[in-house]
Amino acid sequence: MPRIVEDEKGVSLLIEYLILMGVMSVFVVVMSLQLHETLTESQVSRVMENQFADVASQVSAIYTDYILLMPSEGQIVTRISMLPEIGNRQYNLKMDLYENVGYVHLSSGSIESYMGLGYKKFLRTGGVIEIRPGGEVLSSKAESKDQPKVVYKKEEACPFVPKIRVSFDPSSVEFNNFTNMTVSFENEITEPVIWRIDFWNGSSLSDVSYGGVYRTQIQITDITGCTQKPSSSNDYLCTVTAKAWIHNRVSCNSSVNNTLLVSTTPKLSNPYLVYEKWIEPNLVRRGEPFEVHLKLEGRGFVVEGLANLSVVHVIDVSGSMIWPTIFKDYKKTVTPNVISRTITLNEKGNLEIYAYTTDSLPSWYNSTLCKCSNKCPVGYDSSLIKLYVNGTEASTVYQDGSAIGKRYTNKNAPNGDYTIEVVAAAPEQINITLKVVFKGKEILNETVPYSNYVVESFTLPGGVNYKFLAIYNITNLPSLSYTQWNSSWNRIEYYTVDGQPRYWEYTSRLCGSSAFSQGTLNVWLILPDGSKDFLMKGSGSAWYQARNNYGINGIYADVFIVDPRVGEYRFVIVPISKNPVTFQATALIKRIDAAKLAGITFNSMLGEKDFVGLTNFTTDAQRIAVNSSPLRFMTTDKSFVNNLINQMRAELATDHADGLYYGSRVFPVWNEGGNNCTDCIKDTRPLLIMLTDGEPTICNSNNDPNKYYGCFADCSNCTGGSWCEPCKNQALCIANYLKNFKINDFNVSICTIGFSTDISGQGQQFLRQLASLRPDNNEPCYFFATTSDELVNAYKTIFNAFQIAAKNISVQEAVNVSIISPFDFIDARVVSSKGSPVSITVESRNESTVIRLNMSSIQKDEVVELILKLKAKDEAPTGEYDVNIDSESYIEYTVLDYRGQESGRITLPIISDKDKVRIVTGDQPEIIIR
Amino acid sequence: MEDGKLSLDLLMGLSIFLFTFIFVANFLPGVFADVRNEINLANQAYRISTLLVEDPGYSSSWYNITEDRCRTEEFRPGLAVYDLETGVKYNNLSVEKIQAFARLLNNTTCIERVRFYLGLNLSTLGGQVFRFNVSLKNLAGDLVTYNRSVLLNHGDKIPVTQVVRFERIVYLDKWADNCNVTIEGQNVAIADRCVAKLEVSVWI
Amino acid sequence: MEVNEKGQMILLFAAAVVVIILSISYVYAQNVIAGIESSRTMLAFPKEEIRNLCELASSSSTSTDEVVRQVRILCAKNGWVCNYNYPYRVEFKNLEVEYDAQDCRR
Amino acid sequence: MDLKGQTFTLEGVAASLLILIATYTIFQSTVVMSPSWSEFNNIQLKQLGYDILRVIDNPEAVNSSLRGMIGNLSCGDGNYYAPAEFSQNLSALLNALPAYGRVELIWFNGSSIETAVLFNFSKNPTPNAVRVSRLVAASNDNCLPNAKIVEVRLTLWR
Repeated sequence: MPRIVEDEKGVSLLIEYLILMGVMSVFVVVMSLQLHETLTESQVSRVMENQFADVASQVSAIYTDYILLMPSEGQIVTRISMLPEIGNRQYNLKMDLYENVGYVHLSSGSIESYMGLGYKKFLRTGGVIEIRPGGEVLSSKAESKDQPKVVYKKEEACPFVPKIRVSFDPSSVEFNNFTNMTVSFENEITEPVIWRIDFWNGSSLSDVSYGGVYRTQIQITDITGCTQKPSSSNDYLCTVTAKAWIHNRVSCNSSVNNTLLVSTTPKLSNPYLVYEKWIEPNLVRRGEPFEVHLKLEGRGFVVEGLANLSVVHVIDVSGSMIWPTIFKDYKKTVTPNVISRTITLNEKGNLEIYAYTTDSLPSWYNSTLCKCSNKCPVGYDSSLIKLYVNGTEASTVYQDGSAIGKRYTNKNAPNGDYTIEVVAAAPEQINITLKVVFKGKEILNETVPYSNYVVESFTLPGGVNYKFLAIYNITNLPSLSYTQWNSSWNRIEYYTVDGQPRYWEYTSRLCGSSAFSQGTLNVWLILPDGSKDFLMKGSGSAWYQARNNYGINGIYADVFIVDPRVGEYRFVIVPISKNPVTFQATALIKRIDAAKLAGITFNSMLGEKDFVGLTNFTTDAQRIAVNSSPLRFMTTDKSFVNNLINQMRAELATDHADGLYYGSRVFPVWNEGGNNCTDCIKDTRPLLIMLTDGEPTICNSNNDPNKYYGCFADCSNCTGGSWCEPCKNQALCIANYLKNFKINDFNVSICTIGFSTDISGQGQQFLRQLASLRPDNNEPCYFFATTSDELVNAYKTIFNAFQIAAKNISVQEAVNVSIISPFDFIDARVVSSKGSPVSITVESRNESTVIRLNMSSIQKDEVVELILKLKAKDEAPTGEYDVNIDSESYIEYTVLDYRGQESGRITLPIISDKDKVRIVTGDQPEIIIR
Repeated sequence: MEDGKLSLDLLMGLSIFLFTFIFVANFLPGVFADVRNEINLANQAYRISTLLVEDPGYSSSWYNITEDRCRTEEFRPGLAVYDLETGVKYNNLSVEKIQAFARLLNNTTCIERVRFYLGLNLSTLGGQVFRFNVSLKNLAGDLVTYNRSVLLNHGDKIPVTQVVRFERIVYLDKWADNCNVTIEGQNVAIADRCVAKLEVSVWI
Repeated sequence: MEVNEKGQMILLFAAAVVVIILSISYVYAQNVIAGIESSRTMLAFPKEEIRNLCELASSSSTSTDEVVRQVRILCAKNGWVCNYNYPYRVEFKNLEVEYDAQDCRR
Repeated sequence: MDLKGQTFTLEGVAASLLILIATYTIFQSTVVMSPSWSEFNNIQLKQLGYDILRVIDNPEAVNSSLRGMIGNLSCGDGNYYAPAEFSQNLSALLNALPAYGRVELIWFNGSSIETAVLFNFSKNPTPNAVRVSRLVAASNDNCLPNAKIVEVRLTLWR
């Protein structure tokens, strides 16, 4: 065999080496190609799929459980556990919707996996809800401290929040006695509301309300759970909680507390303050407003003894009391109810517009209602309806059978818009038809129920026999021309004083050849007996005229009623054109009648244990016997006194000194025969109320130290016609004596009321000096009244001034409103149930806003409510927030004992568990991964 | 001469090693991680059964959907009785709904809609399509009949491969033919209710 | 000398492969645990317990302080924090789940 | 010399075998039935448990409701006997699963938590049993003193 090389060994070694290397390299190449692929890639991808399936299943399971719990409102959070990385790869988890079907998606590079969750909408009590799945998270988050979570979130926003109120009458009860509980709602209830009252002793009461008021009487026999009032062994504060929520919307709720004062021995119970604070609504969307309520209430008892009054009315019956005074005064703009339609014509052509009605109103438009029968538009004519086309009135009468109204025609109306307005003088509902015909084709034909009137009313309270009621300067009425005054006058009243006659008389117009002319208003006055009076002018001026022989020689009235019935008087006011019109009217009664009314009203406020006496004064004063010896001039029988008040009449000049003196002599404490019985009015508090309309004009000279409490006077220059200084001085002297004189160790209090037209007169100055200081605010107990209302209010104020529960109250309320807080301040207002004045200041600091209230006093059963309007900022984060800064909020007031004596000042912090508000988005629910 | 042989020898050894290894490497995957469908299946079975038993479905009148409307309407079957006042009555199935469900599952287009709205078909996104079958049996294990017709035994045809089944115990709002059980000889109803067993099977 | 070298080479490769395989076994371990979490969630989610509380919260008679107190105690025994009051206010907490509803009704 | 060649071949074979065995031992051994399965059975069982509690709690029925069961529970020398009707229902359901069950009543007696086991349902569970429970507002002063709420706990296993 031939050989290629000689030295075989060397060759073989070389070849061997080469081959070896070759094989190695192949091996390495294969290794590197194969291994990674087969041993890692394919493996990891499978493992990933499985892990993905695991995580997806987890999320899906949680999702399923969520939607099957799905609280109407609330939040569920669940942690997901997932491997931070699979085969050292991270991956991504997310939830989303595909064609309204939710799904979970996991992905890492090219490896993906999906898991369906099902259709997104669900039924729930209160409607359909739509789940919004979403959110995304990276696996690496799994090892961070906030693990990935699945979160369900649903926040409810309310259509309204039922503002429940619970109140007690009386709010202070003796143990074992009864009180009336009233449950009501402050706002309109548009959906059924469930309410529940929890009583102090654990019992509760609950019902469904559709907006009505619920009343019940409860007897206080169980005070378990009531808190004993600090520093008084026999008073208990019993609290009820009232809660209300919309049926099926529990989170739309509100609750208030009310405290009932229960005393085992009310006689020794000191008056005091209770407060209650809450927020309404306590659930708002961003940007929505809400209210913070702080309610202060004066509590206490007026029972046997100390707090009772012995009142003497000292009423001026001088001549000028015969004059008239304003009883009510109206001025308001009446806006007509206008039917307005717009039609558009695309081409020009024949346009006809009809506005008519087929109804008729005989009870309103009727010749017998007319001051001059058959001079007014009889029954019912076309003047009732007014038609305006593009603002201009179309006055053509349209009448067709029973249809009557107005019509507008335009043979070739240009194309464009036409505004049609219809007004009818309809004091009750009628049907009005509006018809539009264009080119013989009806393009509009509608019949709408329509009425067009405003009602104003006032009430003449009972108890007084009013001599007359006159109403004057009513404007814009229709008028009858050529109406002369009737020359014969009718007497209303006539009497003589010291031979001088005193009388009132009135006359009215005669119809003559009168002609009717429309005004811009039709006004009917509906009397308490239901009869209507269609008001008109005569010759453009008033229809009636009245006068007396003591300075008033002509008041011109549109209505004049002699011996008017008590009850409600209603004006029905109908504008007859499309323009707003002013209605005004002024009602008058006699001053003396107003005075009687005021006095009687005051008496009606008194309790049955209060005593009343009566003195009237003019040139001389006289006490009026209302009872029998030894207590001749005082009684607890108010109605008897009221009758006497009713018989008073205006007489002569004015002697305040005499009035005051005899007023004080009414008290049975001066050991005088037949009127000497201090014990009869034991424990009561003496009060003199002097009502006068004038200035001192006369007095009785006195230099006897035993008369007029030693107040001298030389009255030689006082004639009764003009200002009488000696009378003033004497009166002040007497007043001064009385103020320092004690009955039942109360100083005699004097309150004065100036009933006139000129507050600046020196008479008023004098009255102010006469008055003693009010117990509630230490101001002079003096009032000025021009109208009957003011007079009545003056008396009410006097009454209340002797009923106070606390003095010098100052409230500081700090709310969490600032740049950083989630709330904005809108406004603050405060209201007192008895109209007592409250000063309010708002100060915004950089971390809070402080509201301060100041009141001189709060009376028993007076409710003072502070209402702060706040708003959740638009960007406010959702969640629950404290609105108040309790540490800075407090009430401070002067405490009174049961004798009305001041006994120190106390401060109570304002703390409430109901002063939280929750801000929500009110969105559909979402289930998200985060 | 002999030396040459030697190297061949080595070559042989190496190649054997190499081939064995490659062989091993190639069949390893089978040995390694296999895809574990049961995880998905289990969850789906649980999910579907829960949806059916504890949810009234959507909309409130989904069971009025006829076969021709199932394509256009959006709905999700749920068999639980729904009371406007008190809400869902868990585990209390409405016969009316069951019948409707069966009807839909019988229809070839509707079953696909049901599958989609139950979230069992996300193939358009690249997910798996799950097959499922639902049946209602009484405690003895035979299908519940109502007016002598089987109430519910519908869905895809159950194969031999891996199937995950989930059971729920429910009661019907109407009295079916065979929902009583025999206890000590007498034939009674559990808790005065027509108790049955709902089986949901899911596979790929 | 060459001889030894070659032998070692092969063993070396073998070793390398084993190492790789071991590394995969870790991946495989992850595969084995797959499925545990999901099943635990399905097992652990307190759906029924929450519904239970909601039912209790639906009536004021079962929401008296004493009842709620006893419920709290029994919950605590299972390691849950339960709280509810009439009407329909329910709170539930355990390791995985926090449930807090103003109105628990579905 | 010859021997040397042999060894090479042997090493090759040895190495490959080594790998083969390594792989098998590592994986074959661990490829067991996946744990999530046994877990899943528990899920199934637990769910059935809840269903049972729901189904046998029929407010319209007296003894077929948990409340009624507790109310009419009778007890003597440490045993607690549920009304027959209730026991019947429960055992019927358990047989149908099939599964074994244990029923405990747990309540707070004012100072401590107490447990009562129903007489016919007092078997001891296996380790992999599942527990479901339901809080029932009911009372039974002579058997469950001071209880206002009773936890009815059902333990199930197969």
